[in-house]
Amino acid sequence: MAIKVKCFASMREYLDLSEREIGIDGISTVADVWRAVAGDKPMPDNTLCAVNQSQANAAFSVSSGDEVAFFPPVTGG
Amino acid sequence: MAIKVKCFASMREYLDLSEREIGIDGISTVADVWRAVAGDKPMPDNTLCAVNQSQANAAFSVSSGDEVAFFPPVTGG
Amino acid sequence: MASAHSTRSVKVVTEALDPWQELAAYQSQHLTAGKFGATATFVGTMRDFNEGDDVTGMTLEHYPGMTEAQLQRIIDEAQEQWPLEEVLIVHRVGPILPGDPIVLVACWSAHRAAAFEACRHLMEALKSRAPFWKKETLADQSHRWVEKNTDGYHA
Amino acid sequence: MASAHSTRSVKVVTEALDPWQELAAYQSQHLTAGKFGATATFVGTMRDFNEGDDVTGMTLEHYPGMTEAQLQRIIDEAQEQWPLEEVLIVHRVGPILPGDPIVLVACWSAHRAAAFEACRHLMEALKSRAPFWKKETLADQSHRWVEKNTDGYHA
Repeated sequence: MAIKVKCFASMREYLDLSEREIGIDGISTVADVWRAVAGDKPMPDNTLCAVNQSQANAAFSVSSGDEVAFFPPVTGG
Repeated sequence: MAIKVKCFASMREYLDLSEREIGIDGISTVADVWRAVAGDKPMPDNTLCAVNQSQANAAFSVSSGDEVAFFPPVTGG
Repeated sequence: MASAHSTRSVKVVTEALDPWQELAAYQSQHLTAGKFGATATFVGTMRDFNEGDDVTGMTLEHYPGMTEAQLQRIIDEAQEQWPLEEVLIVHRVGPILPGDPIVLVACWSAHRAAAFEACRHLMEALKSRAPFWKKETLADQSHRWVEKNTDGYHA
Repeated sequence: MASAHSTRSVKVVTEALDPWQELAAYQSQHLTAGKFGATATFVGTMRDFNEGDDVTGMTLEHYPGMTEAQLQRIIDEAQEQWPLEEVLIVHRVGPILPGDPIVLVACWSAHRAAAFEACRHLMEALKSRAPFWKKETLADQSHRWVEKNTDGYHA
Protein backbone atom coordinates (compact mmCIF):
# COMPACT_ATOMS: atom_id res chain seq x y z
CA MET A 1 0.00 0.00 0.00
CA ALA A 2 1.00 3.60 -0.50
CA ILE A 3 0.03 7.20 0.02
CA LYS A 4 -1.45 9.19 -2.83
CA VAL A 5 -0.13 12.75 -2.96
CA LYS A 6 -1.89 15.54 -4.89
CA CYS A 7 -0.88 19.13 -5.47
CA PHE A 8 -3.02 21.92 -6.87
CA ALA A 9 -2.63 25.35 -8.46
CA SER A 10 0.60 27.22 -7.66
CA MET A 11 1.69 24.34 -5.41
CA ARG A 12 1.59 21.99 -8.37
CA GLU A 13 3.89 24.35 -10.23
CA TYR A 14 6.14 24.94 -7.19
CA LEU A 15 6.75 21.21 -6.74
CA ASP A 16 6.21 20.34 -10.42
CA LEU A 17 3.95 17.61 -9.11
CA SER A 18 0.31 16.95 -9.88
CA GLU A 19 -0.24 13.47 -8.47
CA ARG A 20 2.10 10.76 -7.24
CA GLU A 21 2.12 7.69 -5.04
CA ILE A 22 4.77 7.30 -2.36
CA GLY A 23 5.60 4.37 -0.09
CA ILE A 24 4.68 4.47 3.57
CA ASP A 25 8.20 3.71 4.86
CA GLY A 26 9.37 6.44 7.22
CA ILE A 27 6.09 8.38 6.80
CA SER A 28 3.91 9.08 9.81
CA THR A 29 2.70 12.68 9.44
CA VAL A 30 1.71 15.18 6.77
CA ALA A 31 5.10 16.88 7.31
CA ASP A 32 6.83 13.60 6.42
CA VAL A 33 4.81 13.40 3.22
CA TRP A 34 5.90 16.94 2.36
CA ARG A 35 9.58 16.06 2.79
CA ALA A 36 9.16 12.92 0.69
CA VAL A 37 7.80 14.86 -2.29
CA ALA A 38 9.41 18.31 -1.79
CA GLY A 39 12.91 17.34 -0.72
CA ASP A 40 14.68 20.49 0.43
CA LYS A 41 12.00 22.89 -0.77
CA PRO A 42 10.46 24.64 2.24
CA MET A 43 6.69 24.52 2.71
CA PRO A 44 5.32 28.03 1.99
CA ASP A 45 3.81 29.64 5.09
CA ASN A 46 0.29 29.77 3.71
CA THR A 47 0.21 26.15 2.49
CA LEU A 48 -3.01 24.24 3.14
CA CYS A 49 -3.00 20.47 3.66
CA ALA A 50 -5.78 17.93 3.41
CA VAL A 51 -5.89 14.27 4.40
CA ASN A 52 -8.60 12.25 2.70
CA GLN A 53 -10.17 15.48 1.45
CA SER A 54 -10.53 17.06 4.89
CA GLN A 55 -8.33 19.89 6.06
CA ALA A 56 -5.39 18.80 8.24
CA ASN A 57 -2.22 20.35 9.63
CA ALA A 58 1.41 19.28 9.19
CA ALA A 59 1.39 17.21 12.39
CA PHE A 60 -1.64 15.16 11.29
CA SER A 61 -0.99 11.39 11.21
CA VAL A 62 -1.20 9.58 7.91
CA SER A 63 -1.54 5.86 7.17
CA SER A 64 -1.24 3.61 4.20
CA GLY A 65 -4.07 4.25 1.73
CA ASP A 66 -4.51 7.90 2.64
CA GLU A 67 -4.79 10.71 0.11
CA VAL A 68 -2.70 13.73 1.11
CA ALA A 69 -3.00 17.06 -0.71
CA PHE A 70 -1.07 20.34 -0.64
CA PHE A 71 -2.42 23.59 -2.04
CA PRO A 72 -2.31 27.38 -1.66
CA PRO A 73 -5.08 29.55 -0.14
CA VAL A 74 -8.33 29.08 -2.03
CA THR A 75 -9.51 31.76 -4.47
CA GLY A 76 -12.80 30.53 -5.91
CA GLY A 77 -16.18 32.20 -6.08
CA MET B 1 -59.17 75.11 -8.10
CA ALA B 2 -59.42 72.28 -5.64
CA ILE B 3 -57.56 69.64 -3.72
CA LYS B 4 -57.57 66.05 -4.87
CA VAL B 5 -57.87 63.56 -1.98
CA LYS B 6 -56.97 59.89 -2.33
CA CYS B 7 -57.28 57.04 0.15
CA PHE B 8 -55.77 53.60 -0.11
CA ALA B 9 -56.21 50.11 1.34
CA SER B 10 -57.88 49.95 4.79
CA MET B 11 -58.10 53.76 4.85
CA ARG B 12 -60.25 53.67 1.72
CA GLU B 13 -62.59 51.27 3.50
CA TYR B 14 -62.50 53.22 6.79
CA LEU B 15 -63.57 56.46 5.08
CA ASP B 16 -65.45 54.73 2.24
CA LEU B 17 -63.51 57.07 -0.03
CA SER B 18 -61.23 56.27 -2.93
CA GLU B 19 -60.78 59.63 -4.61
CA ARG B 20 -62.53 62.97 -4.28
CA GLU B 21 -61.98 66.66 -4.98
CA ILE B 22 -62.62 69.19 -2.25
CA GLY B 23 -62.66 72.99 -2.34
CA ILE B 24 -59.80 74.95 -0.82
CA ASP B 25 -62.01 77.13 1.40
CA GLY B 26 -60.96 76.80 5.04
CA ILE B 27 -58.21 74.32 4.15
CA SER B 28 -54.60 75.15 4.98
CA THR B 29 -53.04 71.91 6.31
CA VAL B 30 -53.23 68.16 5.82
CA ALA B 31 -55.20 67.98 9.09
CA ASP B 32 -57.82 70.32 7.58
CA VAL B 33 -58.09 68.03 4.56
CA TRP B 34 -58.65 65.09 6.90
CA ARG B 35 -61.50 66.87 8.70
CA ALA B 36 -63.07 67.84 5.37
CA VAL B 37 -63.27 64.24 4.18
CA ALA B 38 -63.49 62.31 7.48
CA GLY B 39 -65.83 64.54 9.46
CA ASP B 40 -65.89 63.26 13.04
CA LYS B 41 -63.93 60.09 12.35
CA PRO B 42 -60.60 60.24 14.19
CA MET B 43 -57.40 59.76 12.21
CA PRO B 44 -55.94 56.35 13.22
CA ASP B 45 -52.61 56.69 15.04
CA ASN B 46 -50.57 54.93 12.36
CA THR B 47 -52.02 56.90 9.41
CA LEU B 48 -49.55 58.01 6.77
CA CYS B 49 -50.10 61.16 4.74
CA ALA B 50 -48.63 62.29 1.44
CA VAL B 51 -48.80 65.62 -0.34
CA ASN B 52 -48.07 65.50 -4.05
CA GLN B 53 -46.82 61.93 -3.63
CA SER B 54 -44.21 62.77 -1.00
CA GLN B 55 -44.64 61.85 2.63
CA ALA B 56 -45.96 64.67 4.82
CA ASN B 57 -47.35 65.11 8.34
CA ALA B 58 -50.69 66.48 9.50
CA ALA B 59 -49.31 70.01 9.98
CA PHE B 60 -47.99 70.16 6.39
CA SER B 61 -49.38 73.11 4.37
CA VAL B 62 -51.55 72.42 1.34
CA SER B 63 -52.50 74.68 -1.54
CA SER B 64 -54.93 74.62 -4.37
CA GLY B 65 -54.00 71.96 -6.92
CA ASP B 66 -52.31 69.66 -4.43
CA GLU B 67 -52.91 65.93 -4.23
CA VAL B 68 -53.32 64.74 -0.63
CA ALA B 69 -53.36 61.04 0.24
CA PHE B 70 -54.11 59.06 3.39
CA PHE B 71 -53.13 55.44 3.87
CA PRO B 72 -52.13 52.85 6.48
CA PRO B 73 -48.59 51.51 7.07
CA VAL B 74 -47.21 49.95 3.91
CA THR B 75 -47.06 46.16 3.58
CA GLY B 76 -45.54 45.41 0.17
CA GLY B 77 -42.58 43.28 -0.82
CA MET C 1 -45.39 41.41 -19.54
CA ALA C 2 -47.98 44.17 -19.08
CA SER C 3 -46.47 46.99 -17.11
CA ALA C 4 -48.55 49.50 -15.19
CA HIS C 5 -45.59 51.87 -15.14
CA SER C 6 -41.94 51.54 -16.10
CA THR C 7 -38.68 53.34 -15.86
CA ARG C 8 -35.34 51.71 -16.51
CA SER C 9 -34.97 50.41 -12.96
CA VAL C 10 -38.53 50.39 -11.59
CA LYS C 11 -41.42 48.29 -12.88
CA VAL C 12 -44.84 47.82 -11.31
CA VAL C 13 -46.57 45.00 -13.15
CA THR C 14 -50.07 43.59 -13.19
CA GLU C 15 -49.29 40.25 -14.78
CA ALA C 16 -47.23 37.25 -13.70
CA LEU C 17 -43.67 38.17 -12.73
CA ASP C 18 -40.97 35.71 -13.78
CA PRO C 19 -37.94 36.92 -11.81
CA TRP C 20 -35.35 34.81 -13.62
CA GLN C 21 -36.57 35.95 -17.02
CA GLU C 22 -36.60 39.58 -15.83
CA LEU C 23 -33.02 39.21 -14.60
CA ALA C 24 -31.79 37.62 -17.80
CA ALA C 25 -33.46 40.32 -19.91
CA TYR C 26 -32.33 43.26 -17.77
CA GLN C 27 -28.77 42.02 -17.58
CA SER C 28 -28.45 41.51 -21.31
CA GLN C 29 -29.96 44.95 -22.01
CA HIS C 30 -28.29 47.14 -19.41
CA LEU C 31 -25.10 45.52 -18.16
CA THR C 32 -21.74 45.35 -19.92
CA ALA C 33 -20.04 41.96 -19.71
CA GLY C 34 -16.82 42.16 -17.69
CA LYS C 35 -17.72 45.36 -15.82
CA PHE C 36 -19.58 43.74 -12.92
CA GLY C 37 -18.43 40.91 -10.68
CA ALA C 38 -21.33 40.60 -8.29
CA THR C 39 -25.10 40.25 -8.67
CA ALA C 40 -27.21 39.99 -5.52
CA THR C 41 -30.91 39.38 -5.95
CA PHE C 42 -33.93 38.87 -3.76
CA VAL C 43 -37.31 37.47 -4.74
CA GLY C 44 -40.32 37.68 -2.42
CA THR C 45 -42.92 35.03 -3.17
CA MET C 46 -46.44 34.62 -1.83
CA ARG C 47 -46.68 31.94 0.84
CA ASP C 48 -49.80 29.91 1.54
CA PHE C 49 -49.45 30.68 5.25
CA ASN C 50 -49.05 33.85 7.32
CA GLU C 51 -49.30 34.58 11.03
CA GLY C 52 -50.34 30.98 11.64
CA ASP C 53 -53.24 30.97 9.17
CA ASP C 54 -53.72 29.40 5.75
CA VAL C 55 -53.87 32.03 3.05
CA THR C 56 -55.50 31.19 -0.28
CA GLY C 57 -55.06 34.45 -2.18
CA MET C 58 -54.03 38.05 -1.94
CA THR C 59 -54.64 41.39 -3.58
CA LEU C 60 -51.82 43.90 -3.81
CA GLU C 61 -52.74 47.57 -4.01
CA HIS C 62 -50.40 50.47 -4.73
CA TYR C 63 -50.49 54.25 -5.17
CA PRO C 64 -49.85 54.74 -8.90
CA GLY C 65 -47.29 57.48 -9.37
CA MET C 66 -46.12 57.75 -5.78
CA THR C 67 -45.12 54.09 -5.58
CA GLU C 68 -42.83 54.35 -8.60
CA ALA C 69 -41.41 57.70 -7.45
CA GLN C 70 -40.73 56.32 -3.98
CA LEU C 71 -39.00 53.23 -5.38
CA GLN C 72 -36.83 55.46 -7.56
CA ARG C 73 -35.95 57.59 -4.52
CA ILE C 74 -34.93 54.46 -2.62
CA ILE C 75 -32.76 53.37 -5.55
CA ASP C 76 -31.16 56.82 -5.84
CA GLU C 77 -30.25 56.75 -2.16
CA ALA C 78 -28.69 53.29 -2.51
CA GLN C 79 -26.73 54.45 -5.56
CA GLU C 80 -25.25 57.22 -3.39
CA GLN C 81 -24.37 54.86 -0.58
CA TRP C 82 -22.85 51.98 -2.58
CA PRO C 83 -20.95 51.74 -5.88
CA LEU C 84 -23.60 50.00 -7.99
CA GLU C 85 -23.59 49.40 -11.73
CA GLU C 86 -27.33 48.81 -11.98
CA VAL C 87 -30.38 48.26 -9.80
CA LEU C 88 -33.69 46.66 -10.76
CA ILE C 89 -36.92 46.55 -8.78
CA VAL C 90 -40.02 44.82 -10.14
CA HIS C 91 -43.18 44.61 -8.03
CA ARG C 92 -46.43 42.83 -8.82
CA VAL C 93 -49.83 44.38 -8.05
CA GLY C 94 -53.41 43.11 -8.34
CA PRO C 95 -54.76 39.67 -7.43
CA ILE C 96 -52.16 36.94 -6.84
CA LEU C 97 -52.02 33.34 -5.67
CA PRO C 98 -49.68 31.41 -3.35
CA GLY C 99 -46.43 30.64 -5.15
CA ASP C 100 -46.59 33.80 -7.26
CA PRO C 101 -43.50 36.02 -7.10
CA ILE C 102 -44.38 39.42 -5.62
CA VAL C 103 -41.16 41.38 -5.76
CA LEU C 104 -37.72 41.22 -7.32
CA VAL C 105 -34.77 43.36 -6.21
CA ALA C 106 -31.41 43.04 -7.96
CA CYS C 107 -28.09 44.88 -7.58
CA TRP C 108 -25.09 44.63 -9.86
CA SER C 109 -21.71 45.83 -8.61
CA ALA C 110 -18.00 45.29 -9.18
CA HIS C 111 -17.68 43.67 -5.74
CA ARG C 112 -19.87 41.51 -3.59
CA ALA C 113 -20.08 43.52 -0.36
CA ALA C 114 -21.81 46.41 -2.15
CA ALA C 115 -24.18 44.12 -4.05
CA PHE C 116 -25.21 42.13 -0.95
CA GLU C 117 -25.62 45.15 1.31
CA ALA C 118 -27.45 47.31 -1.18
CA CYS C 119 -29.84 44.47 -2.12
CA ARG C 120 -30.79 43.87 1.49
CA HIS C 121 -31.07 47.58 2.23
CA LEU C 122 -33.30 48.13 -0.82
CA MET C 123 -35.59 45.31 0.22
CA GLU C 124 -35.96 46.71 3.75
CA ALA C 125 -36.49 50.24 2.42
CA LEU C 126 -39.13 48.96 -0.01
CA LYS C 127 -40.96 47.08 2.74
CA SER C 128 -40.96 50.06 5.09
CA ARG C 129 -41.42 52.99 2.68
CA ALA C 130 -42.94 52.00 -0.68
CA PRO C 131 -46.74 52.37 -0.83
CA PHE C 132 -48.01 48.85 -1.40
CA TRP C 133 -50.69 47.12 0.66
CA LYS C 134 -51.66 43.48 0.92
CA LYS C 135 -55.12 42.12 1.57
CA GLU C 136 -55.19 38.41 2.30
CA THR C 137 -57.97 35.93 1.57
CA LEU C 138 -58.10 33.20 4.22
CA ALA C 139 -59.27 29.60 3.89
CA ASP C 140 -62.80 30.53 5.07
CA GLN C 141 -62.99 33.19 2.29
CA SER C 142 -62.73 36.03 4.80
CA HIS C 143 -60.37 38.91 4.00
CA ARG C 144 -57.91 40.83 6.13
CA TRP C 145 -55.45 43.62 5.51
CA VAL C 146 -51.87 42.79 6.44
CA GLU C 147 -51.21 45.38 9.14
CA LYS C 148 -47.48 45.82 9.31
CA ASN C 149 -44.31 44.53 7.73
CA THR C 150 -41.72 43.05 10.08
CA ASP C 151 -38.17 44.34 10.32
CA GLY C 152 -36.11 41.96 8.22
CA TYR C 153 -32.87 42.84 9.95
CA HIS C 154 -34.12 41.54 13.30
CA ALA C 155 -36.50 38.74 12.35
CA MET D 1 -25.03 21.38 -19.04
CA ALA D 2 -22.10 19.02 -18.56
CA SER D 3 -21.55 18.44 -14.90
CA ALA D 4 -18.23 17.28 -13.48
CA HIS D 5 -20.00 16.24 -10.29
CA SER D 6 -23.51 16.71 -8.95
CA THR D 7 -25.54 16.25 -5.86
CA ARG D 8 -28.92 17.82 -5.32
CA SER D 9 -27.48 21.08 -3.98
CA VAL D 10 -23.91 21.13 -5.26
CA LYS D 11 -22.83 21.27 -8.89
CA VAL D 12 -19.34 21.82 -10.27
CA VAL D 13 -19.66 22.41 -13.99
CA THR D 14 -17.24 22.64 -16.88
CA GLU D 15 -19.53 24.36 -19.37
CA ALA D 16 -21.24 27.75 -19.45
CA LEU D 17 -23.28 28.48 -16.33
CA ASP D 18 -26.59 30.27 -16.89
CA PRO D 19 -27.58 31.28 -13.36
CA TRP D 20 -31.15 32.33 -14.18
CA GLN D 21 -31.85 29.09 -16.01
CA GLU D 22 -30.31 27.11 -13.13
CA LEU D 23 -32.53 28.94 -10.66
CA ALA D 24 -35.69 28.44 -12.70
CA ALA D 25 -34.94 24.72 -13.11
CA TYR D 26 -33.95 24.11 -9.49
CA GLN D 27 -36.93 25.96 -8.12
CA SER D 28 -39.42 24.10 -10.29
CA GLN D 29 -37.87 20.75 -9.40
CA HIS D 30 -37.20 21.09 -5.69
CA LEU D 31 -39.38 23.81 -4.18
CA THR D 32 -43.07 23.61 -3.35
CA ALA D 33 -45.09 26.68 -4.37
CA GLY D 34 -46.43 28.51 -1.33
CA LYS D 35 -43.93 27.06 1.15
CA PHE D 36 -41.17 29.64 0.68
CA GLY D 37 -41.47 33.40 0.78
CA ALA D 38 -37.87 34.45 0.25
CA THR D 39 -35.20 33.62 -2.30
CA ALA D 40 -31.79 35.28 -1.95
CA THR D 41 -29.24 34.63 -4.64
CA PHE D 42 -25.73 35.70 -5.50
CA VAL D 43 -23.93 35.37 -8.82
CA GLY D 44 -20.19 35.95 -9.14
CA THR D 45 -19.16 36.90 -12.66
CA MET D 46 -15.71 37.25 -14.17
CA ARG D 47 -14.61 40.87 -14.53
CA ASP D 48 -12.21 42.12 -17.18
CA PHE D 49 -10.19 43.91 -14.48
CA ASN D 50 -8.62 42.90 -11.18
CA GLU D 51 -6.13 44.58 -8.86
CA GLY D 52 -5.79 47.43 -11.34
CA ASP D 53 -4.92 45.24 -14.34
CA ASP D 54 -6.85 44.23 -17.42
CA VAL D 55 -7.68 40.52 -17.36
CA THR D 56 -8.47 38.73 -20.62
CA GLY D 57 -9.15 35.20 -19.39
CA MET D 58 -9.00 32.88 -16.43
CA THR D 59 -8.68 29.20 -15.61
CA LEU D 60 -10.48 27.83 -12.59
CA GLU D 61 -9.03 24.75 -10.97
CA HIS D 62 -10.60 22.63 -8.24
CA TYR D 63 -9.93 19.50 -6.19
CA PRO D 64 -12.42 16.98 -7.55
CA GLY D 65 -14.09 15.19 -4.67
CA MET D 66 -12.91 17.47 -1.89
CA THR D 67 -14.43 20.58 -3.46
CA GLU D 68 -17.89 19.04 -3.65
CA ALA D 69 -17.59 17.55 -0.14
CA GLN D 70 -16.48 20.88 1.28
CA LEU D 71 -19.36 22.73 -0.40
CA GLN D 72 -21.79 20.20 1.01
CA ARG D 73 -20.28 20.66 4.50
CA ILE D 74 -20.73 24.43 4.18
CA ILE D 75 -24.35 23.92 3.14
CA ASP D 76 -25.00 21.50 6.02
CA GLU D 77 -23.64 24.06 8.49
CA ALA D 78 -25.87 26.79 7.05
CA GLN D 79 -28.89 24.49 7.23
CA GLU D 80 -28.19 24.06 10.95
CA GLN D 81 -27.82 27.79 11.52
CA TRP D 82 -30.82 29.07 9.52
CA PRO D 83 -34.26 27.63 8.66
CA LEU D 84 -33.77 27.04 4.93
CA GLU D 85 -36.05 25.18 2.54
CA GLU D 86 -33.36 24.64 -0.07
CA VAL D 87 -29.82 25.69 -0.96
CA LEU D 88 -28.13 25.55 -4.35
CA ILE D 89 -24.46 26.12 -5.19
CA VAL D 90 -23.18 25.88 -8.76
CA HIS D 91 -19.52 26.64 -9.54
CA ARG D 92 -17.81 26.75 -12.89
CA VAL D 93 -14.33 25.28 -13.48
CA GLY D 94 -11.94 25.26 -16.44
CA PRO D 95 -11.15 28.11 -18.85
CA ILE D 96 -13.50 31.09 -18.73
CA LEU D 97 -13.78 34.58 -20.23
CA PRO D 98 -14.76 37.99 -18.84
CA GLY D 99 -18.53 38.19 -18.43
CA ASP D 100 -18.86 34.47 -17.73
CA PRO D 101 -20.72 33.60 -14.52
CA ILE D 102 -18.40 31.75 -12.11
CA VAL D 103 -20.57 30.92 -9.15
CA LEU D 104 -24.23 30.85 -8.14
CA VAL D 105 -25.43 30.60 -4.54
CA ALA D 106 -29.16 30.52 -3.77
CA CYS D 107 -31.14 30.13 -0.55
CA TRP D 108 -34.88 29.60 -0.24
CA SER D 109 -36.56 30.22 3.11
CA ALA D 110 -39.95 31.13 4.57
CA HIS D 111 -38.62 34.55 5.61
CA ARG D 112 -36.14 37.01 4.19
CA ALA D 113 -33.69 37.45 7.07
CA ALA D 114 -32.68 33.77 6.91
CA ALA D 115 -32.41 33.77 3.12
CA PHE D 116 -30.29 36.94 2.99
CA GLU D 117 -27.99 35.99 5.84
CA ALA D 118 -27.46 32.40 4.78
CA CYS D 119 -26.75 33.41 1.18
CA ARG D 120 -24.09 35.87 2.21
CA HIS D 121 -22.59 33.48 4.76
CA LEU D 122 -22.44 30.68 2.17
CA MET D 123 -20.67 32.92 -0.31
CA GLU D 124 -18.06 33.96 2.26
CA ALA D 125 -17.60 30.37 3.41
CA LEU D 126 -17.18 29.23 -0.19
CA LYS D 127 -14.60 31.92 -0.90
CA SER D 128 -12.57 31.13 2.23
CA ARG D 129 -12.92 27.34 2.46
CA ALA D 130 -13.84 25.66 -0.83
CA PRO D 131 -10.83 24.43 -2.85
CA PHE D 132 -10.97 26.45 -6.06
CA TRP D 133 -8.09 28.41 -7.53
CA LYS D 134 -7.99 31.11 -10.19
CA LYS D 135 -5.20 31.74 -12.66
CA GLU D 136 -5.59 34.97 -14.58
CA THR D 137 -4.38 35.76 -18.09
CA LEU D 138 -3.39 39.43 -18.42
CA ALA D 139 -3.46 41.67 -21.47
CA ASP D 140 0.20 40.89 -22.29
CA GLN D 141 -0.63 37.12 -22.27
CA SER D 142 1.22 36.60 -18.98
CA HIS D 143 -0.40 34.46 -16.29
CA ARG D 144 -0.70 34.89 -12.56
CA TRP D 145 -2.35 32.98 -9.76
CA VAL D 146 -4.84 34.99 -7.73
CA GLU D 147 -3.23 34.83 -4.31
CA LYS D 148 -5.99 35.47 -1.81
CA ASN D 149 -9.70 36.17 -1.65
CA THR D 150 -10.73 39.30 0.18
CA ASP D 151 -13.11 39.28 3.12
CA GLY D 152 -16.48 40.25 1.67
CA TYR D 153 -17.85 41.38 5.02
CA HIS D 154 -15.26 44.16 5.30
CA ALA D 155 -14.55 45.16 1.73
